[in-house]
Amino acid sequence: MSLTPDIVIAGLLTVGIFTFLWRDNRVFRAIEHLYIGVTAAQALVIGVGNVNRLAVNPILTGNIIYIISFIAGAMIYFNFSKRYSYLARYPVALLVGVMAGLTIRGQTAGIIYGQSAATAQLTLIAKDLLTSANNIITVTGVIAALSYFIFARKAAGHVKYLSAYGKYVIMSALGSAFGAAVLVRNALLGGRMLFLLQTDFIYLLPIIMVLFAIWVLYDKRRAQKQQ
Amino acid sequence: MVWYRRELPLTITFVLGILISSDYFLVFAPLQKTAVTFNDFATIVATFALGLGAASLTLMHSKKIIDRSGEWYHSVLLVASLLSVVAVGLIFGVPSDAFQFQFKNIYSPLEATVFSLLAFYLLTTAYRALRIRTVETTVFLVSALAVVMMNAPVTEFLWGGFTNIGSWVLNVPNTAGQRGILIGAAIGAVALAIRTILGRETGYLGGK
Amino acid sequence: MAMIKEVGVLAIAAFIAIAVIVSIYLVKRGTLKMEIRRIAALDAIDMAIGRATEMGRPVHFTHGTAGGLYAGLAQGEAGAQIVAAMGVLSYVSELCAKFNVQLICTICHAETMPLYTDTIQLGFLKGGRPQLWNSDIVRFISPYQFAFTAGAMATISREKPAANFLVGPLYAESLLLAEVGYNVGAIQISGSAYTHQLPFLVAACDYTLIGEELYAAGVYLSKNPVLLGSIGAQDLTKILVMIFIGAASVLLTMGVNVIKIMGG
Amino acid sequence: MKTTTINYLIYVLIFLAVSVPILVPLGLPLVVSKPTRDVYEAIQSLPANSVVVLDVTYDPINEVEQWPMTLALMEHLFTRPVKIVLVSLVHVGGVVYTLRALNIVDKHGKVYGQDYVYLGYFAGVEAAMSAFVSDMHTLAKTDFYGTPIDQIPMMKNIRTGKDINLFITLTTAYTSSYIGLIQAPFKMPMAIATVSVSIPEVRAYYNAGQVVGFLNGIRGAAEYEKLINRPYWGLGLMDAISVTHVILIGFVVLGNIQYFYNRRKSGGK
Repeated sequence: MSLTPDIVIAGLLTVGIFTFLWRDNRVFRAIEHLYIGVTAAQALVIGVGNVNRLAVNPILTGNIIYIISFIAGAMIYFNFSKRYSYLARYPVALLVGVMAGLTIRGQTAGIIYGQSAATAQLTLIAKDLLTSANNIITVTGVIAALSYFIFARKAAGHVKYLSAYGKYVIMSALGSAFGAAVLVRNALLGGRMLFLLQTDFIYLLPIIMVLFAIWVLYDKRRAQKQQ
Repeated sequence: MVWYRRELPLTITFVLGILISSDYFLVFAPLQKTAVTFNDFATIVATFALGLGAASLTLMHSKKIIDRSGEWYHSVLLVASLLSVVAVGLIFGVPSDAFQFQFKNIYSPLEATVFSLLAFYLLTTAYRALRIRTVETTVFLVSALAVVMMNAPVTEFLWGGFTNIGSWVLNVPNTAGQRGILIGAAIGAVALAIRTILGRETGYLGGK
Repeated sequence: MAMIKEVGVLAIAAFIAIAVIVSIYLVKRGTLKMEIRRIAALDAIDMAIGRATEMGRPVHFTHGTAGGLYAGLAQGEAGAQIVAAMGVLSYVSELCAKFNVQLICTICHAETMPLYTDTIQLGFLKGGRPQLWNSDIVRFISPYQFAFTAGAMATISREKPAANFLVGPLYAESLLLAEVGYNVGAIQISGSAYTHQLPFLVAACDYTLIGEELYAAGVYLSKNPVLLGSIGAQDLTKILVMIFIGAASVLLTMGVNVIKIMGG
Repeated sequence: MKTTTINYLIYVLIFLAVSVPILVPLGLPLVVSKPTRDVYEAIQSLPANSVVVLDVTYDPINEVEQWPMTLALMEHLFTRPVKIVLVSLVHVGGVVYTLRALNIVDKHGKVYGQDYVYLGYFAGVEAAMSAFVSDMHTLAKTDFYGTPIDQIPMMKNIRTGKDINLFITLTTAYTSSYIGLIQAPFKMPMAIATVSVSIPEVRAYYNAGQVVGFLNGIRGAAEYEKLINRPYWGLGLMDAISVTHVILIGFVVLGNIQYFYNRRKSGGK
């Protein structure tokens, strides 16, 4: 490997983002604007392809009904109009309708039914003591965690102790998920550092770090002067 | 309010909500076809919205450039990169080398780098939040440390039991808590969807 | 011809639908009176905006990026959370108008722009200052997750909001935005139904709406007694699920497999 | 200490913790966990001419965790006298990584079409999974390079899930679908190499005996690299990860000491 334009660009951008950890500065902001511009454009280009595939092709092959989607899609631009902005509600109504339908069926089938059935499949007296204890904690834990979400004041008062237990179960679940995340996030950073340190970019790294440091400090002084 | 401002959009939502949800329960070919069509429509409308987004970005930043307000030179960079990538993409196409170059060397490294900032923020948050303040935060702290101890390769040399404790926390209380949150949230989501199609949810045309 | 399948699941969905409609009707008629417990995160909104008023600094609101490129608003889980987040935004914008505080919303889903426009305009109207509305409030950043995150991080660190709302279908950006918000000294109120992001929000924010609390937020904040009825329907469903889980596992221990009998 | 000072201290320490071990490997000890060893043993104990399916299917965002696993598993498989069927069932991204890995690994004289084959990517997620085990020949008319599947010698006797002796998947999510649609119907030995986030779920299958073993994210990759004695990314990052975990524990302890100190100073409030 050598110092190709790919590596130089990617390396500059990587170090530039890291400067945000020091403080917000113009190197970071320039990269941020570049990033936003590039991604918005990318989405647009890929979107044009999708519209072609999903809408234009069916219309051309005689599926006239897809014209509706074209009109609905165009109506969203009325968001900019002061007078006719309500027209932009129609495409949103379509999206929200689809969302409501998907939520009603997906959440009931996959979660409400699926997760309760999975919990109800645990026997409270299993082949050994440890499994029994675990199953009892899981079943009661799910019930208790659910009771934490009871909102009616009177009913919530009746299950005060159960919902306190539920709250601890919830906190334990969230805590363990927090702990598990440390491994993955560090692996991600490791991936970036491998790129910076194991390609030939390592020779440029000191120079760029010094340059960026000078820039950030200059920025800081300028900001202080302005205040 | 006039009917075409509120009632008609709500009717659209209502009809679609019923149609898409019943598609799952009814085996009826024409219904399935209609549901798929409307799913496509949703994707198409959202794709049109990407244009709305790009337009709003361009407008906002063009205004900044014309007014020379604030750091307008950043806006020049944004608009220029937006227009040039759109031009490259539309003229040469997505598989072209030029389009793939920006994808591989600008987009991908930036995405991975912003994501990797989490490694730093996770630690500063842990330093601040994992404290024995109340019983709840203590439970949070102990569970988090149990898993960290299991995942850290060196701790195993101190004591082999860390693995057992960590996996127990992940298997038992974690499962129970996750399921509790999931089931509760799902019930809430379904109720919200029903309020939405009835025009009763504050977040969607219901705030009268 | 048409045939019904998944009867069990259909029964649950139908039960919730009927319960919501009936309970709203009963509250309207006065037969049922619903009082709900306090939700601290939602009560804190007044305090957070009050603080922004005192400090003369803006309020930042975002709903996150889940499904940004794939019609997030039309997706089951993500879309429902966006609509729920609008319930919170409706109240936030009302207060912002009442106290004349600047509101900034950063968004990743372009298709939600009309929804934001509607919600905020109406909120400003309720708060008595409709003239506050301008096109600089709702800032679309990027449909890509981390481009949005970089932009929102920069916005927060530049505008230094006194209150930071991270409510809705947040993905990995949750911790990045919450940490930047903490560094600029904002009071942070968050909420999500994603169990993979809740740990970070709970750790990094002052107040967090967990799961179902988020979906109840719109109703809670609207303080509309009739809508509170539907919360009662949710409670009833939950209690039945709790009973079902408990009974089924006790029966299983005694050798009767309810799930199998039901055909699951 | 001020928050910003502490934050800067943490940032600098993490940078050092991650970059120093990459430049100068510390060689901190690493214990190979049982699930990882089980995957290794499952491959090691396969009799000659067994059929192994390696399903490479993940997106670039998970590259850091799953690419080293891919390489390590493939390296190991090619040293064994088995028939290898490569496929990508969920994410189209798997194609890139399969081809990249095939370019790198030492094939130990194995011949394409006789000892190993790549069938390519199939859309449809769950539909593709069940189609794959019910009849590979119907799902994949040709291999990835366009050769009709009936003309590939090794595929003659490999048709359904019954013919598979070990199924290894490098999936990201969808673990439950793999268990339900592929493992359960054929009681097939299955190993899962996946990202850490999915491990709590996979561990439940492991405990229930549905999965013979699993690799846990970057850690699993490192352990496997140690087992086959071929250090790569995984082991390279392991030192860094060890150190960052220790730093985290240290700062949590420090934070609590500071908290109690401040509380005592302010009069137990």
